[in-house]
Amino acid sequence: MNPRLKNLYKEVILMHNAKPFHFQKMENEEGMIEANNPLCGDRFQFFLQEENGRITAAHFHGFGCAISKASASILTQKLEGKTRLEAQSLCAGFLGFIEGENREAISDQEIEAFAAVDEFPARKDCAILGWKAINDYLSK
Amino acid sequence: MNPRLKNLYKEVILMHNAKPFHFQKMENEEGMIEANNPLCGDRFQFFLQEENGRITAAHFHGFGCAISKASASILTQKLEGKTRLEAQSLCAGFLGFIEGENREAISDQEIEAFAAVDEFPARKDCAILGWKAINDYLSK
Amino acid sequence: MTLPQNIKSHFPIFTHHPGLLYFDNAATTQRPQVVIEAIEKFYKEENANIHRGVYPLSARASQAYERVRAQVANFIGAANSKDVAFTSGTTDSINRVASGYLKKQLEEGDNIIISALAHHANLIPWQMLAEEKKAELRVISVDAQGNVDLNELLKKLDRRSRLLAITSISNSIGTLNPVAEMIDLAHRKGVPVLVDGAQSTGLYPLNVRTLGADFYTFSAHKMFGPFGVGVLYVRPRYQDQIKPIHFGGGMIKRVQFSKTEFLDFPKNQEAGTPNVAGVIGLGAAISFCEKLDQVQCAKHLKSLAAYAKEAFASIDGLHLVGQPKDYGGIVSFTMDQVHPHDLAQFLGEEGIAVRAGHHCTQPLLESMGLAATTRASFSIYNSTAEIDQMLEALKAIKKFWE
Amino acid sequence: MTLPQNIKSHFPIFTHHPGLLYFDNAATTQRPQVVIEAIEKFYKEENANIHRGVYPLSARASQAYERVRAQVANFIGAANSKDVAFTSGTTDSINRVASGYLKKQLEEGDNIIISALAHHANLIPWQMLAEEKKAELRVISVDAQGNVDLNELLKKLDRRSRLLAITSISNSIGTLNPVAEMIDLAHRKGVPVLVDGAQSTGLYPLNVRTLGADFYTFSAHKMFGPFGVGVLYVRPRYQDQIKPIHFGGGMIKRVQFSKTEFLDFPKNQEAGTPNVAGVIGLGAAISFCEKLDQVQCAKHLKSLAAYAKEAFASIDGLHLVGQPKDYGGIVSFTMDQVHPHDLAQFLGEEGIAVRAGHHCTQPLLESMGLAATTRASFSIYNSTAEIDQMLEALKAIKKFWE
Ligand SMILES: Cc1ncc(COP(=O)(O)O)c(C=O)c1O
Ligand SMILES: Cc1ncc(COP(=O)(O)O)c(C=O)c1O
Repeated sequence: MNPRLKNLYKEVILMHNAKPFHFQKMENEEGMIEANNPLCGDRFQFFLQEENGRITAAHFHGFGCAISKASASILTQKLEGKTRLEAQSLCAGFLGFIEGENREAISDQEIEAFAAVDEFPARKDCAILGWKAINDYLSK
Repeated sequence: MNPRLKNLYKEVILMHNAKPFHFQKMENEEGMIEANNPLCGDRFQFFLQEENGRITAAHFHGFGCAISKASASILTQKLEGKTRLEAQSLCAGFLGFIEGENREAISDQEIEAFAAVDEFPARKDCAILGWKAINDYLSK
Repeated sequence: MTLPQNIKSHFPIFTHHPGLLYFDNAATTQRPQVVIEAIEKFYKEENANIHRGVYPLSARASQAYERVRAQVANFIGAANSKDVAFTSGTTDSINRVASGYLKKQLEEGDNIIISALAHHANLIPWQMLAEEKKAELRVISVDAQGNVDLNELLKKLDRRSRLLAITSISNSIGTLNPVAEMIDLAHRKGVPVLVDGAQSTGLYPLNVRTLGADFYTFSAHKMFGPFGVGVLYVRPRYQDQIKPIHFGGGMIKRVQFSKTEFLDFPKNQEAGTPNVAGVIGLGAAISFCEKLDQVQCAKHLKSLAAYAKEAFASIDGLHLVGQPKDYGGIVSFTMDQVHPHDLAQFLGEEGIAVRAGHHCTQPLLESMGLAATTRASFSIYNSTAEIDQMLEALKAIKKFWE
Repeated sequence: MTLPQNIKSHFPIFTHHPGLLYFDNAATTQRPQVVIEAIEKFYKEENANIHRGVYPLSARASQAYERVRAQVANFIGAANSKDVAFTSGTTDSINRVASGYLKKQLEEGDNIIISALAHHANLIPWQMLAEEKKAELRVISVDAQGNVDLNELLKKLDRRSRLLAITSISNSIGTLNPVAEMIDLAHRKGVPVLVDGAQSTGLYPLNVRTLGADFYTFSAHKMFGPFGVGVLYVRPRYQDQIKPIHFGGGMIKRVQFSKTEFLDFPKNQEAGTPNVAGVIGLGAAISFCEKLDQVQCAKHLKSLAAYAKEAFASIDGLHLVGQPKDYGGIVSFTMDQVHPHDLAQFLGEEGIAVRAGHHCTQPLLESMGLAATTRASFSIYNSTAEIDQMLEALKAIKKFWE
């Protein structure tokens, strides 16, 4: 396989795409957050359960490419256990990371996997799809 | 003077422009025919007096370039004394002439002067301004 | 020139990207040298605004602009160059018919008919108008293969139908619609028809008069011409009824502060400085198409699609989306386990340009239970050998994702 | 590059027409080599549609397109590239504000204020809207010299004023308006302002934010860019209130047969395939302008106009039309006994390109008792030596017509 592609479709992304974390439709409609890429039709729903300002469980469901699905899976996993503020800082950090900021400061292997979208700017929107939606939700 | 221009602005055109025939505003509003070039703002009014289906007098007035004014002047002069049918055939003949038809058949010096617009297609509209309006009026 | 072997050499993009397999022609075609040169030559040697400039450059530009209008009219089979307005594209053309013509006709309780194959450009304008006017938007559904059902059209047409808006070729799944028959059905009920010819104009035989289209729209950029130029043909009997929706210079008889009188169609549609160089480029594109044999081209595109369908369907887990009876050079498909975007990305890295997404036909795909497909769309410079290459790439991708 | 001596050599038209005196820049400027090349290169080497194509050509085209948006924003002083929508020209931009924004705001008895200097593109849209909504179109008159009267503006502004639409430089008689002051007066009464920057953008200092413009519009083709592209800047606070008036692909969040959700500004203004190559060309034109010193350019244009005014006025029977206090590089005049068209024809034959007519400001000229003028409009490649040549030609023409 083309090495550029190999760099984009890293093991961690393929794995999360194939076996996404908490990939499941939930009942709690009121807590549902839509993430939607209008240009390609990709769409995920996130379901957060919160208790005392802390996210106790996160699930997601929907349809998207490997990049967006893996990134949503990683997001979901990382959200669990975080306070709203921590979650916001997590999302903001990831969004910045994709834009090329703070590359040295981040040492999370799963997040670092997405550095490859630098070479595929058309896929940036895929990488941030869920993160942007959750960030917007938490900032409201 | 540039010979192409000299060919366009022939003696007969300059003369009719300087001393147009029956260039005068008339009272009979109901017989007034508007000729109007929206792109340049040129506008003439023609006033026909008719008796028993014959044009007994023709006048015109307004604002336009030398080509359109001279051609309106020649038109006005030629209209007098014609029946409606003759006038229509006159106009149709001139409009055809400007489009390059029947060049040999026409031996009227005043009309022939306008053959030069062939080289200045942007001025065709000037040459036919009055003729088209009168033709439209007579065809109604 | 009836599809000569060296057709690719007319398109500079393939000189610069020798390995490129360009299969995104439904989005935009590539431009031949003659079109690029016409635009370049205009800007370098002939550039001026039109609208009654009398100096030689402007007079010539005005003539050239109007010559293209006559050329377009002749190419599409219109009787008169006055039947043709220049717009900025198909989307613009359709919106003008919606806001400039149909809006004045439509009353509460009337209906507009479209087909489920409609591109968003031939759907949303009608939807918004129907909503505003409390009219009904009726959608002719397609069968599982992607064919429109003429019986359903017949049932949906009634006394309150004010327009049928259809698509010559579905840009999404390739269906070639029986446009002439559909027009005939509508006309029998006295309903005018708009034809979105974006996907067929240039490479398919066309005569708007024998077809009977009342409104016909297309884009230059999908037929080898430049971006930013389109055409709106209006049948003479409707020309008085299509009002301008944009106002500015070049379209007026007389302006006063208190009121304005407009010129007639088509000039009343061309407010402002037109895309003069773009129209010149469209003229060059039509000259290019005039040298082609449209019957041949249509055959070529269909045979490429047929070849690709058979080849791709041989891959286990690859599903063709839409298997219409008649079709153009467009093949849409999905592959199990591989999202269309990932697939397009992998193909892209192999130099194969295909598009992934809903192709601006979101409701159609949704009705098929899909959010997106991968689409290969062909033009005259594509070949079965290229399709073979794509087949190999698809097989390799499938292997990787398994 | 601050108006170097060899500026003409950047414009291929002058290589092909060495004797050409091009004084029709208010209609459209000439294009520098870098702009023509950018378009050519795009079509030859980089051509693809945008809108989320993932293959390399399309991904790069999408990036290039968005880069120009950022470049435009930066060039005009907008805070964010999201404040800038691409349109097909000034006329298109203004119509979008009329139909997409003001239409929803305007009620019976409200008023819209324009000045008598308005180009038809900045007049008819408001006139049509006022008529539809039974609102009033108020026109600030100009004095005999062609200056707008700020006192009159102040008097016309009231609680029912919903928009002030003004022009940076009159394309017809050259008046350079005190736009900042006019905006200030309007803002004090809470009235938003649209600035038609068609004649000034590119060669005059501009910062839409310090200027305070709420809507700012211009055309690429009047600032060395291609035909068919324009810009609509909308100040953030009004972005939610400007609705799309054209519908199609590329502007949607979600489409169903029953309803559609749209993207936000600016994407909601860009329905359909955009003029990608045109936008790339605009980018090259802005790069060209970025290398110029706008303060210098404005000075140069004014000094050319001042020189021409003095020279031409020395001819007996030649009358300058408009003698505004401040002005751009535009001189309008009439000559006794010679109709403006005949004059332009004679000049044209001498290789001098000027425009004759009402310059899309018919009511302004009518208020001055004129149907047409001859207009010379300058750009950076013009010189006083060229004006001297025109002066000689004018004298010869006068002689001929006497
Ligand atoms: C002052 C002014 N406003 C608006 C326009 C309209 O611009 P366009 O024709 O490019 O839409 C022009 C040019 O014709 C102009 O000079
Ligand atoms: C069938 C169809 N209709 C309309 C359009 C819209 O054309 P444009 O984007 O050139 O306005 C397209 C192309 O996107 C199309 O394929």
